[in-house]
Amino acid sequence: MRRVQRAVALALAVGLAGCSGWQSALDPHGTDAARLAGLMWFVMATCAAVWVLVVLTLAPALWRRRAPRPDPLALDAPRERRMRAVIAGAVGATVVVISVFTLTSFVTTRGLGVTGSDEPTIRVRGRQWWWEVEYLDRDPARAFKTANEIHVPVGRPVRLRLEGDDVIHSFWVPSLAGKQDMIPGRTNELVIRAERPGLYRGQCAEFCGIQHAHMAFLVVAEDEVAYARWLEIQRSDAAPPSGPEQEAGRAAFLSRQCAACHTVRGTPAAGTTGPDLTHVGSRRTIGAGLLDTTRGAMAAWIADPQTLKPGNNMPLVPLDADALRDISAYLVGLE
Amino acid sequence: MRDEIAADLSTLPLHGSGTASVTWWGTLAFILIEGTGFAVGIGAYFYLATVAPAWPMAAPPPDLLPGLIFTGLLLVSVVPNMMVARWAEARDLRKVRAGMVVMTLLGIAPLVARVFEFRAMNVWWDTNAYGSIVWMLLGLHTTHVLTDLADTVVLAALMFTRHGDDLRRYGDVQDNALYWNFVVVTWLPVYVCLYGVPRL
Amino acid sequence: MTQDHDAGTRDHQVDRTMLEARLAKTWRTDPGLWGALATVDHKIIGRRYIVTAFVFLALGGVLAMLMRLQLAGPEARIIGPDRYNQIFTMHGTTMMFLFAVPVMEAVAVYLVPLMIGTRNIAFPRLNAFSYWMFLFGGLLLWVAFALDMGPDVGWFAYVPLSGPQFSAGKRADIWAQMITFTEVAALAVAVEIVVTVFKQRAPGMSLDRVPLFVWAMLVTSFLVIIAMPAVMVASTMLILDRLVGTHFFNPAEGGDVLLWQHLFWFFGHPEVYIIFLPAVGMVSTMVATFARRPVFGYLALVMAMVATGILAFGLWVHHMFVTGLPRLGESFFTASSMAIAVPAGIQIFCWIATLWSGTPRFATPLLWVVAFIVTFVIGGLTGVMVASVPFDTQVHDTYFVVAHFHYVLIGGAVFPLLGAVTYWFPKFTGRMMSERLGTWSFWLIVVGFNLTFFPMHILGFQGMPRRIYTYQPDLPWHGLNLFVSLCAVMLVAGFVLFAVNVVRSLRCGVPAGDNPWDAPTLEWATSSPPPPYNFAHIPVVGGSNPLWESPEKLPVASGLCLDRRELIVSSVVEAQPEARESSPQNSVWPFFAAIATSVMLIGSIFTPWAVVWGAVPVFVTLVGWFWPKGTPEDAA
Amino acid sequence: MRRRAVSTGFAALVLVLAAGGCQREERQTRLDPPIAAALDGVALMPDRISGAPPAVYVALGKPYERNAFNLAEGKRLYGWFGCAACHGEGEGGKGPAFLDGWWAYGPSMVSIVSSIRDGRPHGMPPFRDKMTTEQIWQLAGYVQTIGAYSAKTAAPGRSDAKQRRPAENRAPAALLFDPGPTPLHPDQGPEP
Repeated sequence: MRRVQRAVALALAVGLAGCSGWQSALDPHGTDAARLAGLMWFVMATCAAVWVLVVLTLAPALWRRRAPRPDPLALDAPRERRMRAVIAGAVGATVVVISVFTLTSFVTTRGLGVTGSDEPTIRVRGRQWWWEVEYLDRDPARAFKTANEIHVPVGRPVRLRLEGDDVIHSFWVPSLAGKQDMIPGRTNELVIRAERPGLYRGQCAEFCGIQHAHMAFLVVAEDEVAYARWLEIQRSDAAPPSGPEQEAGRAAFLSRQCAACHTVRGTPAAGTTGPDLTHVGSRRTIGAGLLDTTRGAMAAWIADPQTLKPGNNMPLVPLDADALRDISAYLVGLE
Repeated sequence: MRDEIAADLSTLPLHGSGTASVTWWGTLAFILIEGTGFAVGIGAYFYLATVAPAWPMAAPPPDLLPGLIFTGLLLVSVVPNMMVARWAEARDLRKVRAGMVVMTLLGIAPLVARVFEFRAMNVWWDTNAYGSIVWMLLGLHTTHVLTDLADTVVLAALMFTRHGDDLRRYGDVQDNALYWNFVVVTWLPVYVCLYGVPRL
Repeated sequence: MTQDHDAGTRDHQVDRTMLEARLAKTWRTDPGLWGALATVDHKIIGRRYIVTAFVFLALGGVLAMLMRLQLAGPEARIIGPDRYNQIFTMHGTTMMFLFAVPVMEAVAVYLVPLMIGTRNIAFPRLNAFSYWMFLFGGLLLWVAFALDMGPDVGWFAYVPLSGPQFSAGKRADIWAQMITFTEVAALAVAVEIVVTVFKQRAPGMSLDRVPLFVWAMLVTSFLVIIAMPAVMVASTMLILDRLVGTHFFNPAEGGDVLLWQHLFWFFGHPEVYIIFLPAVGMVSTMVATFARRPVFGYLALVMAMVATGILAFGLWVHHMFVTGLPRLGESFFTASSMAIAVPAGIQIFCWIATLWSGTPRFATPLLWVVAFIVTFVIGGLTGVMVASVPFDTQVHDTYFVVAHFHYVLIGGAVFPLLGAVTYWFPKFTGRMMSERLGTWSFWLIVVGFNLTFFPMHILGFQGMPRRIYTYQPDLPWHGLNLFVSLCAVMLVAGFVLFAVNVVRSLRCGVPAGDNPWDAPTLEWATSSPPPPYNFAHIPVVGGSNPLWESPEKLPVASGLCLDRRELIVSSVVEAQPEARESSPQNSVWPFFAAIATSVMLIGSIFTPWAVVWGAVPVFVTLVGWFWPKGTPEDAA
Repeated sequence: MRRRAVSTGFAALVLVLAAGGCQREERQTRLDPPIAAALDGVALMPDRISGAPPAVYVALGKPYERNAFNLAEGKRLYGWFGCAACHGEGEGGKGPAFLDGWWAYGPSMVSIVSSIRDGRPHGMPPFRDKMTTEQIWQLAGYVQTIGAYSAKTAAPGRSDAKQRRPAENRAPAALLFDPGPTPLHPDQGPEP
């Protein structure tokens, strides 16, 4: 019996070997995710064993040899009694299994989201179809906004204040923690703690409209030094353009429709409808995880956002080739 | 397979009355459905009241008079209602006819009070969530008064035709009376919600 | 009051041929369009209901294949996001509201009166009305979809996405009003079944002799009665929010978006058991027939179904574990959700015990039962997994859940349903289905199903969320997605083969005879297909397995009138005969009433005043429906 | 056969009911740049009050007045571009009201588009450089809806926000607006 169980567990493990990746619940790199993965493996192994037991009982029930029974109503009383006892035992075993599951899941839940006292607090607002990220600070002047990329220090809990701006979204980075909904009119909290430096992908898990599929973000876990440096850079205003191309890009950005929706701190652009672009060049992706931040991708995105991500809120702004080149150069340069 | 006569049912009545009537059971089943609907509505009322910081939201509590009149009329109507049911059981056509006319009038009268009740809520359905749930509960109950009134009117008309003096009609009258009692009984918790809870 | 009709001809006064001719005339359905619209025969309506539901299954299946086509590769552009969202919404809505629930009720509409030995369902005109409402609701949804105004907010239509601000136009209203149509239809059937089972059982069929499928439908009907009002209240609130500006779900004016989820899942979770319990009843019936012994643990099975029905109302929050509700409350719902494993376990154990101690005969229906047990146990166990709060936070709204509920709904309900169709096909049509084609389609479907849906568990662990119209190439999902899409073709091939089998067997299947499987329940005591009056004489029941207890002769009751539609009303517990009640004549008014109601409901999507002017024709048609026509059926 | 006859009849009924619905519900997320350019060619009369809409707008079936999705988008733009700062929720403020159904430059789409795009005297700034042509048309369609005397079926419902006036799909503007004892807006209108 045990050998069979082990074989099944092994088969499952092989089947799930593909589960590693930067967005996988079974490839944990966060404290909570690791606890969850432990629970999941335990529950799945037990359930697999139960299933095998059921099938192993069913098979002989179907195929064992037996004497013919001409009268369907003739029942063997002692055997009926025996079966009743076996079933009572099986029901008892079921009760034990689900009690153990209930207890373990209760204990696991209590161990989730353990925090210290001075962890950084980040407000994440789900918006159709991107993530507004605001690093809060006791000194409001030191707070800043960014989008679609969250940097966290390794080994330290980080408190996320989750809010829904328009419809319900769900914040989920499988490698770090379980998901939590972002609900308009309510605030939810989630504490994450990355155990290893790395890039972890997250994605909206609650259907939120036409571009639910393209609403991803990255969590960048880095050591304290890198994290502190990143914070300083993000707090600062946008770098001035270097070179004539970027200079022209900035001018075009400010005079065209872009500035009505986007903020670039240190310039007159102060729109809040779209993501803050002050340091967009330092982010790894654009369009909420849609494309890598390269000049080409940036130009493609600006030239035709409705083909790349149909239905998103960025309009197709008619730009001539020069303006397109200049603006994308400018934006990619905003590191 | 051959049929073998094992019982003779020729002496059974041609129609079952009371609990032997399928329409009585059907009425009961619909009462269960609609009772659940009311329970869900009242549940939603308390849910919204719990979520809200203040209840009622930005509105004075409802005025009492029209609601009192409505409730009084409903409670009064229970007496003739029960009498009609009893007369129907006794198959007293003359009294049932008179009773159905009275019940028709007693169905219309509370509706008049109900019109003023909507006004007395001191809130519109689109003012806030409190107004919405209040209007919905009132509307839900009004629908029930209306449907039962329609049923009463048609039955009253039937009682004056050649179809009136019939065991089935008497059964219908009793079922209708049962349903009206249900309409009265469901009003009581709704009444407590609408008028009592905002004054707590 | 008159006793005139009592003087009419009685069944013991004529010979068999005359008896059958007279009954056939009394219970007939007129030929032609008018007759078809006016019929109240539960078998004709049940057949229509089943066929229509399977048409919706096919349509929903086409949508599923379109989704699999789009998801076969990353960033595919075969279907745009707007259409895709409509498609997955339509798929879920069609499968749940237009296939799964109606088809189970439809089978019951056909079988319950036969299984309990009566001549028609209670409230047969309501039954006709119910079918038309169901059909019109389905047409509303699908015509809207064809016009590019199909709902695109998911079958769960969460606010605020489905609310007035984020869902422009009438798409969400059509979804919400389709709910009203199908719920009216479902509630009507539930009432009929409850009353039929309580009051129309054959003399002697006390509650402990009621066939298990009938018990299952009784519990299911109570679930429908208590669960469906919640979703009707919710969808009404949604329409009001969208049309007349109420604030039920507007947090800025004191509403709450989670109210929707509570109301929806208070209905939505019992909905699963509304689909599953009838399947349980089918399995219990088929297990007994093909193991050739009475099912083991009759009382335990009944209690398990009742317990499932009660527990079903204490689980809804497990759909809301990640909404940020208090942890302690969530733990309670973990416990109650896990507890449902106990009645489910009891049922599985009893079926295995029945097979163990019986003599299994491997006809196609039994194959389906075996596949059901093997597959459903997987779905049940993954259900236990998602009942655990911490586990659920990782798999909620991922493909793991997609896999889970397809295992429960297809493995747990569609497999038994296909078995049931094969099993009762001879009763419905008089012909057997082909065993050869049946076995082929069985293997194609079972293997295709598992290959299609098992990998979705893994996709869920790999972080693939539900309801996405595409995914990016750098995610490790495309291999499995392509595999799943290819295997889905196999699954579809199985279903197509099943349909071919049905059509072929209809035309040239082997004639079945009354009781081809040597089954014990009453529906096999009459001819195949049954005559309009079901039984020439109402049977008298002396045990739980009447046809096994007395294989040669059927004890029956005599003394019923032949010139009016007459059946027996009996007491609730003991089934003592109480009256020879009449059953209503054919009438076209239910059809008119359904049209009037549809006009009112569809009108109210566009203006609230439709409720006012639309009520007038509804009232008129209802008066036409209930006004006595002076037929013998009015006699009392 | 019989069922087919019935369902065809019903389908026909629904088709008739939904005849306008088809177009009203379509969601065009990407407007081809040439069409956008053509839409930009609004020909105003010399008094800048009225004029002819571009031929392409009529050929498209006036989507910005009839299409529910465009109207809803217009409503979002109304919020995003700060229209409420001057016009309130339609009741007016620094800028004129829309709810009263009284239009200083006439109620035609052409006028409204032109007002938004090019601005007007007395403080209405041009949005030519802030919004795209498609957005301007969407917003204009919505603004026209605010003051409509009979609510369009395609008009948006209420927002998930504090309610200041009944939603656009409800009662006509005239009923919702109380002009008071003074005559209507003598101060508004084109330059004399």
